[in-house]
Amino acid sequence: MSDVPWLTVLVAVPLVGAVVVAALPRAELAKLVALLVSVLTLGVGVAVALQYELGGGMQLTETHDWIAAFGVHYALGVDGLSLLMVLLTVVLVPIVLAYSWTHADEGRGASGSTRSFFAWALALEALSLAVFLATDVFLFYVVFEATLIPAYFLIGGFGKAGRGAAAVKFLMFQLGGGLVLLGSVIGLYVVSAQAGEPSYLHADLAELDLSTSAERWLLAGFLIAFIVKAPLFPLHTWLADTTEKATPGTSVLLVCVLDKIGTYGMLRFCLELFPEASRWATPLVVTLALISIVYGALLAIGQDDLLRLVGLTSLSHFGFITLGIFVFSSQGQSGAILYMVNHGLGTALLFLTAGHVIERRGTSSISRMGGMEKLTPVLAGLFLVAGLATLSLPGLSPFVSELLVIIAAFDYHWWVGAVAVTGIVLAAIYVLWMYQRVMTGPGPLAAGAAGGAGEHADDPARREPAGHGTDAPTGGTATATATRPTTGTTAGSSTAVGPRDLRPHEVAVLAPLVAGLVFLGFYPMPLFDVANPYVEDLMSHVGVEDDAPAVPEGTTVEHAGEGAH
Amino acid sequence: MTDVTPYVVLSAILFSIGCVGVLTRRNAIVVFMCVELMLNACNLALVAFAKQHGNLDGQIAAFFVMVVAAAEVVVGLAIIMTIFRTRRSASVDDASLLKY
Amino acid sequence: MYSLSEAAHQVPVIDPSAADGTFSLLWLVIGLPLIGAAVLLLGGRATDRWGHWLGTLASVGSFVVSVLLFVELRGREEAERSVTQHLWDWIAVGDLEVGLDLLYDPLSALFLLLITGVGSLIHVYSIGYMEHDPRRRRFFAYLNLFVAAMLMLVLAENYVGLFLGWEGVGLASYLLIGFWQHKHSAAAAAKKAFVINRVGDIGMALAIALLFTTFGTTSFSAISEVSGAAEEDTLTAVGLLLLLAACGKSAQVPLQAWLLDAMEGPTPVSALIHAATMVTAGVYLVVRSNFIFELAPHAQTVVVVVATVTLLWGAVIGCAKDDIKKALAGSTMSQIGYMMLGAGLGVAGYAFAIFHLITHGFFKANMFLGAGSVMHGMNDDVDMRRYGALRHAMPVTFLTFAMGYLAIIGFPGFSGFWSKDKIIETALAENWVVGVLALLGAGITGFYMTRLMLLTFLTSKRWKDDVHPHESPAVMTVPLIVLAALSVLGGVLLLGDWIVEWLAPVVGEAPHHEPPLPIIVITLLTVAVVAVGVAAAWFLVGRREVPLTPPQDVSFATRAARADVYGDAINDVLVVRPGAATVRGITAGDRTLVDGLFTGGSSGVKAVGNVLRRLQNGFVRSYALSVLGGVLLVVLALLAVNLA
Amino acid sequence: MTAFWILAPVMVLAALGILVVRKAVHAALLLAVVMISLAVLYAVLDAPFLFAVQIIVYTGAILMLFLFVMMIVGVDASDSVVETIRGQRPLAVLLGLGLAVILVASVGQITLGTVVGLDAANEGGNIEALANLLFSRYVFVFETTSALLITAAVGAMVLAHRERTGPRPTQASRAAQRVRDFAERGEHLGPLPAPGVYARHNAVDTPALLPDGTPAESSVSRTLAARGRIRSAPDLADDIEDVQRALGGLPGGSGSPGDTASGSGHNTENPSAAAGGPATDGDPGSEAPR
Repeated sequence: MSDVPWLTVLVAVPLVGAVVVAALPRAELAKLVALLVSVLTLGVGVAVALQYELGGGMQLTETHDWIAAFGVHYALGVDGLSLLMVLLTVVLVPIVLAYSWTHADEGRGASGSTRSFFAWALALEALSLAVFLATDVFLFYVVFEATLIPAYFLIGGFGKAGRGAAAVKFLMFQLGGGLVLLGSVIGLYVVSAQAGEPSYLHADLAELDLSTSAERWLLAGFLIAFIVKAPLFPLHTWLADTTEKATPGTSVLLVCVLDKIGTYGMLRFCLELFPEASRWATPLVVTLALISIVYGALLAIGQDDLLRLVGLTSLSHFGFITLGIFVFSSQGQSGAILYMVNHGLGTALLFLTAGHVIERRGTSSISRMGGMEKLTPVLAGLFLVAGLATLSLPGLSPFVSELLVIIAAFDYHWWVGAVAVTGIVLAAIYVLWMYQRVMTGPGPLAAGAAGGAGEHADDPARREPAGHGTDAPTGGTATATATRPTTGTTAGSSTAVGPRDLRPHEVAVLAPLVAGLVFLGFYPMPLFDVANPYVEDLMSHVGVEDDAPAVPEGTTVEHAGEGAH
Repeated sequence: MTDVTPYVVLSAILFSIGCVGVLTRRNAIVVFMCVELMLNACNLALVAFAKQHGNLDGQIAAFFVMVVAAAEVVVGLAIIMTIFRTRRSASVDDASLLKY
Repeated sequence: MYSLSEAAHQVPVIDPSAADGTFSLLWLVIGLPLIGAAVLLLGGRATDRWGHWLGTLASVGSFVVSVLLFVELRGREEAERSVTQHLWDWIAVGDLEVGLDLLYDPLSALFLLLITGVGSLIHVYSIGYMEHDPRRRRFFAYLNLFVAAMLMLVLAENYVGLFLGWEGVGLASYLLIGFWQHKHSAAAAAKKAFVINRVGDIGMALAIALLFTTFGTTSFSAISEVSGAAEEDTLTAVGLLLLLAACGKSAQVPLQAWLLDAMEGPTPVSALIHAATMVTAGVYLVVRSNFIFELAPHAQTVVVVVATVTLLWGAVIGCAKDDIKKALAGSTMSQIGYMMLGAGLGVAGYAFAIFHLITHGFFKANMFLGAGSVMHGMNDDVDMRRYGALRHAMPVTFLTFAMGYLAIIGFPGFSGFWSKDKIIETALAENWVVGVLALLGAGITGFYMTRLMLLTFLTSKRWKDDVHPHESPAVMTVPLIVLAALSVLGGVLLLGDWIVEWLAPVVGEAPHHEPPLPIIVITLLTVAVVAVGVAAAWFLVGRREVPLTPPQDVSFATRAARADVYGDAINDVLVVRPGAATVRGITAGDRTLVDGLFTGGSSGVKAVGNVLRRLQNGFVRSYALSVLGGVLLVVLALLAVNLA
Repeated sequence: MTAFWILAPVMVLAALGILVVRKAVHAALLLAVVMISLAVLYAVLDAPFLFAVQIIVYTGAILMLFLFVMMIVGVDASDSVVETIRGQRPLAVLLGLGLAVILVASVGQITLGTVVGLDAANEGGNIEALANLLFSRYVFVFETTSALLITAAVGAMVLAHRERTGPRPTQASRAAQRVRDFAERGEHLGPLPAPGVYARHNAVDTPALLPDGTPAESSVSRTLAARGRIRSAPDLADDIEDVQRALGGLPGGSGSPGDTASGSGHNTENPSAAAGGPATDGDPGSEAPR
């Protein structure tokens, strides 16, 4: 164990940064400091990763007594699962902050200022990291609830009209889940105290010998809280409202980082602390996950608000993650862990590009968009990459995880796999239909540009049947003038030549996400190296083994006369 | 020595009467008087118990109650005056804005 | 109905050796076009000027490597003609270990040549065809991406790797169909193609899952070794799932609806993707999975049924289309039906399926590019009713197109004659119903292709005077000439049953099987049926005046054919409309019912609060009364506790 | 115990009286009765110091304060008999009775044992004993009460203080204000006419008469007007006509109401019109000098 308490440093840097940023006098300075702090946190996160030994269980642990009477500790530690979540968090936050450099002021009300957005984002990062690192259940509970504070202010302070109500709804759901969780946390104390010295340390609790009913009741509390957080089918309605009203940056922090706490908790607490009860609850959870996959995808297809749509795709994805966790096979669980990382990258890219699109069009209503591709090809390309990641195209990282989950689900029961796999068709529909309506078509200014601008003089419009081409100039200008007032409401971003494409620095912000998606799509071994040892430990702790294949390799077959004849 | 029970009973009765007064009277000043009545009833019990136990602490407590009552009356009456100035009324029912 | 050959035959085991020497260049085949695509996509406008050259160069380079590899492979012993190259570990969890592995064997070797060869020609052609498009660089990037993905598909050593290529070509197809995104129809067609392909992917994903649970691996070589030990039901299920995937990619009924719409893409795309290569991936999949299908006769039966239906379905559509590209697309669908039929016939048909696939790649690419050349000269008009007598205006196009035409109808001596004949022959040998239907299909092919030929190049001039048909530049005609030559000469592959023997290590060798009729009779019969079709077209189309607008008072069959045999209508009624209704219902239900759980709860709390807040009446004396009540309760409780 | 049995009924009755009397002053007096009785009981209970303090502080200071405030608020202020909050009174009585019953019952239940008595504690004198306690064990509490008292005093001052919101008006500003009021609302500009100026009587309850013979109501104190102790104008008008008739000099119609003091003979002929005020100041209702 090294002398430097790396994990405490990892949590403390953004936390201190948040306070400093909140106290700074000028918004510009605050932005810069916040970005630097988040990059510093990234550095610390990388340092932690470098010291991590693959397959070494819980590492870099720090344990100090906090409330001795209840056996509560300030205990941090990192294992394979935590490490991936931590890295995801520290990577996403600088990207969100850099993205928000120019977007934080969007639609903010009296309750928010640019500076406070950055401060709250850093606070959220610190608390999320603490959640992923806590190895004491009580400490976990405390920071789990504490994440709601910055999240509430981020949702309520920044975004569209109606964000206040969305923030309250978010808070109600989360507090409701947290309340149930509190019940189980207290219950854990009771059983722990009955067994001897009370201790909230995760390692001690995992050793507890619980009665069947106690284990099931305790599991129920944890599971409900995490199902609200993740979210799964009946408890998902906060997600859509929140993502619709909040800024894309907030949504990234919320969906890609914060919601991971739900699935993280399922692995860390439900499975590790209550293995038998978890297996008992499997049919219910698997059913909910399947419903979420299909239901979320169908809902996403029916949405008109771009951000709401993106938010609801996550419902489907969280269904996949939960499914992978609860089918109890190494493919499923490694797949779920990878899915958490990949979903973080892919959905972040989708949210941020959608944010760019909305900024350029001044509306988030899909039915009022169209034709962006011609004017903003780079943005369209990134948007498409994000969409393809969402639909798990092979070659992008989500494919690997989704395939693993589908295989594991199929292994669990063939019809589970069959239901889950419909998600890939529905995903194609919502992603491509969204892309079609947002990006393709003649668009608001395309006709005018084709008639006038030199760049488009040789437009392929000429390849259209002749009847279209002849009246294009006159009809085109009329369309252009008619639609300009609506796009003009984009508050300066829309000039006379229409929405501008992404500028280099905006591309640079998104580039790491794209690079990550492609690299991990073709070479996900780094993730497997970290996740697999954890999954092996978990599987042996839970006491399950992978099903052996019906026909193992090396079976000798006589190659004559097989078949029905 | 004589029994102090009657004193305590008297104290209880006075206290109850004070309570009812607070609940039924609407003139703020009279309500205040009823509060004073309750305080005095308590004092009587304290003094009686001091005698019962042969211990002066009860008297000291009664003394402090008086001091605090004096302070309370000063502030309370000032508040009543201020309210009366602005609302032209000393009825506690008129100050009922803090409601649903 | 259909029965597998009684004779015992052997499912060949894929037993590759590690790549060395020239074969270590295998990755380069995929790498070159991939690098080309990456450079062109990331390079932005800086690469606009020379992008198309880079793209073409990458494809040609890939072709050169393919040829080198092919020569090397031919030099080897028959048993050693299977090489694998492990690039890196891709997925490794528990028992599931998937490497990014490449498998180079006689089957992939042929595909490599076809893809890179035809692909390179189409690249060259596109330089001319897309010359005036401001986004030509992107077009070439997408083409390169497609070539790389298609090569990945045919080189993959396991089903997951194949899936990677499978989806990669789907993506490239999506991008290229929707290349002119400003047209709503193009964007919609692209989406439709991708979504229908995704339906097929359900089969692929589930097949991979089932293969893994059954065999614990997804590698071709490992599965082929032990496939005989699996239960037949399992293998049938795998076969059907793979067939579903193949139906999506190869536009087989019932997932055929996207192919006609896909003609929205630029014509070289139609030639490369929707005629020569990608759409035949389904055939490749079935042939590659021969170790499954051979042991799952029921699955094979379904393949044959699907193939037969499709070959007629596509042929019927091809008869009624006035859009030259759509007529060709219908023909493609039909021809892939032939290939599928061949693949479904088992060991006897695999080699011929691949043979027809290759010759079809030549002549159909040739004809699509010819159609593109025609459109190029006709101001992008695609309506054949406004063509006519173009043989004078564009002689090279006409001649090359004619070669393709003769090849597809199976004119004796041309490549299509050899390949299609063999499939019909085998079909007749295996099951006479299927054989007769395939024969009928050949006749219809003769009809619709003759009709197309007549409408376009022969008959009388019907184009307006402001259209000036002209021959295309050399950069476009040279590929046409090369492909025409290949269309004519493709039959040489069958010389001495070369292709059958070449593929034998992969697909096995069929025992000699006597057809019900002498081969020469079958051949003559086929030629006769085709001749009837050609003659019918001559009498119905060639000898009459062609109206500029299609006549409306036509038979039900024609109307059905014009409506793609109601493929879209069926999808609409069965899937789209119920789906849309479901989505609407769920969207509304989510807002009301599911969210109602929350909003209902909160309004319940609010209602209770509304009642309870009445207690806060503002009267201090009321509050004091409550306090007194509370005091009484507390005192009583204390007394009760103390007295109890 | 004699004192107790005499005083206890008195105290209870007086306390009950507080509940029912309508006037606050009566309630205060009844409270005084209770408090003085309490003081006596303190004395009986061996608490001579508290006896003194009770009388000095409670009855002397606190009750006086009550009365003082009552004078400010209005000595007449009395409650209406009608209870406005539904159910308040019966519930209050019920609960109060309940409390009394419970308390009395529970006190009655307990046997307190023998009374120790304060003889030992008061040996060196009650006041000295209290002082010993107060300045040793309770010294901190004692000091705290001093802080409390000071705070209360300051608090009362702050609460009762009326803040001046504008600058103190000067004579000039008042004069300017009067002219402004006259200009805007036509308020009377000059001093009010003295009563009885043009009347035969110059008593305070007799309004002055204007030159046209109408009475000037504003010349009489409002208090007198409110009490109805004012002599009616027609009476006075009759008087004037009598006088005129007695003098017999003037024809009835010449003194038209519109005719203002313009140098006609009225002023000079009336010996009692010594003061020239009304003439110079102008009649009420005349045009303002603009």
